[in-house]
Amino acid sequence: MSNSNFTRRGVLKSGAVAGAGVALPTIFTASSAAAYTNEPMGSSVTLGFNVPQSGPYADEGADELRAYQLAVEHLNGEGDGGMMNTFSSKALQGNGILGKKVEYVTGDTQTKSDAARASAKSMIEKDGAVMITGGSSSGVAIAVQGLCQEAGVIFMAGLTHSNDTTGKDKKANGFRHFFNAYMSGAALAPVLAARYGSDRKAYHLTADYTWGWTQEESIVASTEALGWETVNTVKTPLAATDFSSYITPVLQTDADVLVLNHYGGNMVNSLTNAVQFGLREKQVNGRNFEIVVPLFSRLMARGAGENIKGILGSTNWHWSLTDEGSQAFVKSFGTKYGFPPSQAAHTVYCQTLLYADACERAGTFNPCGVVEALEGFEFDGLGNGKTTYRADDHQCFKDVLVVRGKENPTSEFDLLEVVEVTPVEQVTYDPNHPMFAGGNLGACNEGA
Amino acid sequence: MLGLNKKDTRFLLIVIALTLLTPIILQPFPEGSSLAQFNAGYPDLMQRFAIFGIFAIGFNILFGLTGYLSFGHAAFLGVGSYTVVWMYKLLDYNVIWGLPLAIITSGLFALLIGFVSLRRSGIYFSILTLAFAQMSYNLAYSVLTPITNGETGLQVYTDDVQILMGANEPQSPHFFGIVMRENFWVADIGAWEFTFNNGYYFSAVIAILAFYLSLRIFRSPFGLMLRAIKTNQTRLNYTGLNARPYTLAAFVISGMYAGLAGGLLAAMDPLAGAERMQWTASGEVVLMTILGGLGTMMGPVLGAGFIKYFENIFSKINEQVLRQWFGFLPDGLEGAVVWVAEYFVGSGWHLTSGLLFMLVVIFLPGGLVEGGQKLAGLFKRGKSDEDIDDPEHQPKQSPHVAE
Amino acid sequence: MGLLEVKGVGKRFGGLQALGNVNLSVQENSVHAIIGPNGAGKSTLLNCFVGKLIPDEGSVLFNGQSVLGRTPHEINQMGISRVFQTPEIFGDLDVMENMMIPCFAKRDGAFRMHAFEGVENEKELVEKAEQMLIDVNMIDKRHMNAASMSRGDKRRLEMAMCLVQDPKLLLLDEPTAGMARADTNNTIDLLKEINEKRDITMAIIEHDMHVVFSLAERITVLAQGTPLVEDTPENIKGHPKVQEAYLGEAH
Amino acid sequence: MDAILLQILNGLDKGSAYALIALGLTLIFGTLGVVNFAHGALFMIGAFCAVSLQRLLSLSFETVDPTRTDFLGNPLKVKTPYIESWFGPETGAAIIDWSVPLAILFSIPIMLLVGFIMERGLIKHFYKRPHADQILVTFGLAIVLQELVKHWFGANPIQTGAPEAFKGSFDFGVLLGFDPNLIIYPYWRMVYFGFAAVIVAAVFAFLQFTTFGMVVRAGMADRETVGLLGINIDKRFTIMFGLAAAVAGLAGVMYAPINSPNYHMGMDFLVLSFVVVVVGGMGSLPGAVLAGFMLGILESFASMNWIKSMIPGIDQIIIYLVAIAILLTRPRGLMGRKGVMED
Repeated sequence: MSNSNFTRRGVLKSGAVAGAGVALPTIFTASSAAAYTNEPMGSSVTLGFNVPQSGPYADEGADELRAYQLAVEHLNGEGDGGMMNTFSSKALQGNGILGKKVEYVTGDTQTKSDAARASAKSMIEKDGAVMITGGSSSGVAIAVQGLCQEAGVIFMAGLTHSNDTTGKDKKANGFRHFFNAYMSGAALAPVLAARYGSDRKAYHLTADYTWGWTQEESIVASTEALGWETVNTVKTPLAATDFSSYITPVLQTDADVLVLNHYGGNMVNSLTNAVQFGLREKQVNGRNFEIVVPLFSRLMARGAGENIKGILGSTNWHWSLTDEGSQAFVKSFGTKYGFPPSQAAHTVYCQTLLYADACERAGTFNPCGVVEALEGFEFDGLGNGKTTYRADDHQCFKDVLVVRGKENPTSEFDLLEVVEVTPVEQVTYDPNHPMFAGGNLGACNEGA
Repeated sequence: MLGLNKKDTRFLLIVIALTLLTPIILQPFPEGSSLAQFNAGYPDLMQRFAIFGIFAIGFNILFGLTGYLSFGHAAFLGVGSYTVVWMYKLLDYNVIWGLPLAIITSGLFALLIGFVSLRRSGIYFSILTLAFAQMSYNLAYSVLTPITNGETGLQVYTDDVQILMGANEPQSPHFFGIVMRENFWVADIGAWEFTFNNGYYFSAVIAILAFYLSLRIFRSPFGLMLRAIKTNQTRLNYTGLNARPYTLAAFVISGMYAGLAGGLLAAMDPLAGAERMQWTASGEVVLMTILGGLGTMMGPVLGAGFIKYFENIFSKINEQVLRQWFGFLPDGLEGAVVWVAEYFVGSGWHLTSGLLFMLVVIFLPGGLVEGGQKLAGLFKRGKSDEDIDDPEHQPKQSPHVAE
Repeated sequence: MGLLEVKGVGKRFGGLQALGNVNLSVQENSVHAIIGPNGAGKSTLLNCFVGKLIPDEGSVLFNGQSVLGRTPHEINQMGISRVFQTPEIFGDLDVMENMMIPCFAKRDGAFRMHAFEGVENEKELVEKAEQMLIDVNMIDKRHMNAASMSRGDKRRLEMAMCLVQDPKLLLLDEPTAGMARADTNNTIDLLKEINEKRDITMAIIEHDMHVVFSLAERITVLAQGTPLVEDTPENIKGHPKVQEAYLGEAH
Repeated sequence: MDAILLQILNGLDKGSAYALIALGLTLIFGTLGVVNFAHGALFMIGAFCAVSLQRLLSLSFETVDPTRTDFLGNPLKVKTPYIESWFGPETGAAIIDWSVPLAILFSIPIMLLVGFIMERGLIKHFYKRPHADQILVTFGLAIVLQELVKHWFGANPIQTGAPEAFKGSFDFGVLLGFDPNLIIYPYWRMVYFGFAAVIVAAVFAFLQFTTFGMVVRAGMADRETVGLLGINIDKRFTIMFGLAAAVAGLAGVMYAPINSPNYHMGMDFLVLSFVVVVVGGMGSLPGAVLAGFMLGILESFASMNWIKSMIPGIDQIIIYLVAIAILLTRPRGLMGRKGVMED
């Protein structure tokens, strides 16, 4: 069916609305004027920040939103510029993106793939967003990434840790700055082996959904490669609140390490429960019983209080890093909001800058141009050291932080300490690695 | 006309007109104006209005007519969606295969659940349906991932078989080449912009058919029996009628409506998430029905529109927008107003909807339809009594009694 | 052989013998009253006829067929209609809708999926229902909400709903309870007329002796779950046992 | 054997929470005839009473410590709770440490007040409305309450620890002749179970042995008659509602150390507690308690590995399966009465 578009929307509208500075929605229509979905016609460009505002991850969503607002300020030349000053690419001028003022719309993903897609669609269809970003869970990221691929806009993933996001569900229009489960495993395993010995017996509790499985698979593979034995892997329902009935069976095995493949409220509860049941004081074969939380989130860790002390995990970024970029970011975020940013805030700030920079370098908002500019892009100064956006799967490759719950925190934010920065080489994998196989990036879609 | 009496025909025609003109009606504010935020005439939301309207219409056949409160209808919604996406994966993107099958599978599923659940009544029935739906959701999210793709939601991959896929076929859901997500016309009239979307009109036509069918059911002997079940099952039994097959039929029909709605969701957007089956989704359709007006023809549709509007429009109003609106106020006052308003919009949209549920239930026990009638009554006071008669021409609500 | 043959029916609730060895025969086209003091088991017996209770022993034959083990709606379809002590009507529906339901039940049986044709297009049944409303003098109330009517009207409506089914046997559970004397007399006339014009057999449970003696052709007196005697009104009036067990106390 | 013993303990613990919530829910339903979807929210408010008290007690003044710096490199502002400066650091710290048990006292007046306001302001007007309306209005209220809590406290779980004295666990195994460290149980969970038992016993005693309770029980059995007796049932209803709110609130207070409270914990428990109430039989207090413990224990058993390996996913659905099985075999739940909520 042909699109009968009788109006010359661009011509008609540019005069009427350009002055008002509003981007015009043109999604899904073959418009004679727009070369690609939601091509910004006026003096501004609209980005869509799609974050959880309700549901269990709402606090992370709120922190992401703060970082987005900060990023928009910096892009528009307000504030102190944050990491724009330390970013290795100097394409950004502080005059918006490609001279257009950056505006944004926000939406609530509710941490449900349906709601997230509805919200993203409304940004694309109604508000004319040319890029969608955000999210705090993998299900949502994958769902929205798929949508953006179909609609022909760029998706810059927020916090998503599942291997699938850049594995079996990777999409040409989607990019992930955050690290993934495989990297967590690859970074953690050597540290675990070095500290706890290479003959440990691990017991896994795993949230019973896709992300949990990929993390369990990754950790099992990387620890077993170093000589650990996996005693058991037990799936726990997502809706579980009390994990006592999953923790007590651990007591009856000869396992001496408990790996909690949980996130958010699940992590807080399972860790608290594990500590309640005295697992940290437990001795097995003359050695201390240990608990590992492969994916740490400082925001969430607060809910577990002092239970996280001494527990090893990995994280994408932490505000206590002392490199130039991190410090600049913490300074401008902390000055504005009064507390340090979370890893979720950091990753979405980076994603926004990276997108803007790619547009500048490509000289267009056209998704295909952006994809080309981002693929294989090497950069530095965004808090993670030298980083590459790999062209094969649109995954960022950078150093991974192994962290530990701090024994003597000096403030309510000072919960984690970095014990090791695992170099990027150690966490790099082949794009066709079995854990990531099965997907197909496809071709970039510019829509319209 | 169409087997309806004059009044119903007029009613149906009004509904058809409203449905077809939705893209215009929901876009009352010019683009670029600060009120454009409240426009709802974009394809995704309009599709949702139509689809959740179907869901609520079907649910009303069960709950509104028989009084059996099911807390598990989201399960049928989910089954419908999964069926359609599976048809995409196995055959091709033409929705013609999936939609009828969605109705059939959800109907069979409803038959199974209904057969068991309808052995009990009252809250025991509600809990049985809730239990079945929660089991479906929990399993779909975890153990059944090979079928449902769990957390991510079922979607089409490039390596799926798609045996009927033609060379030039669109790579997204379509109906014999009419691609759902495409607009056939985007009209710019002055500062206004109206989007006429294939998917919306596809859903709208189905919604009208669904509405028409439900109108016929309401006016049929079968509908009469269902209402009789709600008011007095004892008398029904002693009048020689077997309530069970009637309730079961109503349950299955409303399950099929839910399956159709679920299928359409997947027809508009080829992804089926497990959250569709969660109890909150079942609760949502209950809210829609009661909010709009239980047992009325138009109420559930209004309720569905109301809730989806809040979810999609209010959640998007953020601080930036508020500051824009209230920027004309003096600084201190602006801050205060924005601070208060932030409770209710953006992430506070749940709060607003919770308050509205309460207000509607407290002051308009008959739902929005009752509110509309009261309003109409005010305007029509001068006219004869007969004109005030509502288009629903419902029997008067009996006094509400707790037990 | 009567239309309703009750043989040796017994029913106990826990330790209580509610009914014991009840024998009773309701002849075709007759009006048969069952009387007895409170707690004599009249309602229990009635419930055994309509499928609400299943007796522990004995048999209940209607038209030569056993009703035991059948559900209320099956028994109704066999031709037994029941009027309740407190009228059971469809309160949320209007009078005409109340009348249409038994019409459909009669024509279509216990279940039929007729979900597409409008109720108002069933001309034949509408006429039948309207005629019945005319007969019971309620045609002017046909659009009234049933719940909003007076108790007497509700009872008349319920009776009309039963009659429109042309039952072979009509069971009435204290049809004049709580009525004023004038209404009671009207009801008696109505019932007489029904019995005579429509050839409907009736079994009545009643407290009011005036009603019983003006209507019944045969009377069964029940006391403590067993029939004391079954006879014509004239004989019952003078029966010493009855005087002693029932009338003596009451009057 | 030891595994089963442990799961029974776990089940009793979970069951305690279910039973306490279900008890209040069925109390409200039995006496007032109201289906209260906001009951989970009351549980949540109770837990946040504990959080609030902890915060109140740790209200601090700031002193600047120039030797240390905060995350921005500015001199660190050290917070000292007022209470520590008033009572001395050790007593002060001990008071803060005991904030959860103290919150029991703190929460009772608050929960009673919340209950009274809810009943007088809202629920009262819904006694004669259909159950569907009650569900909708209380559901709306639950959303409002939880959103307000979210606005104030955020969405993340907030750690609210038990007093130091209750940390650690008790070794049951040694007591029963097993190896040490095989069957251990955290002290606080045992406290929770004991606490639940006391509350349940207190509610039953109250209903059994006081005149007030007798009237209420009579009201549960036959509301109309009690109304006819001319007893001022309204006032008693208000008190009952307050009581039910207090029970839910106390359950929440004590639950706070077991799982860190978050704003949606009420909704998490709502569906389960309704299942519990219905399985127990609507309006039956012993039924609710029995069903609570039974479902708690069954849920724990279902999460055992060998059962899970036999029937994958069984722990996800066990409660619902049991609910279905019970409702099909016992039409009105374990101890329900005829005619309640069947229309």
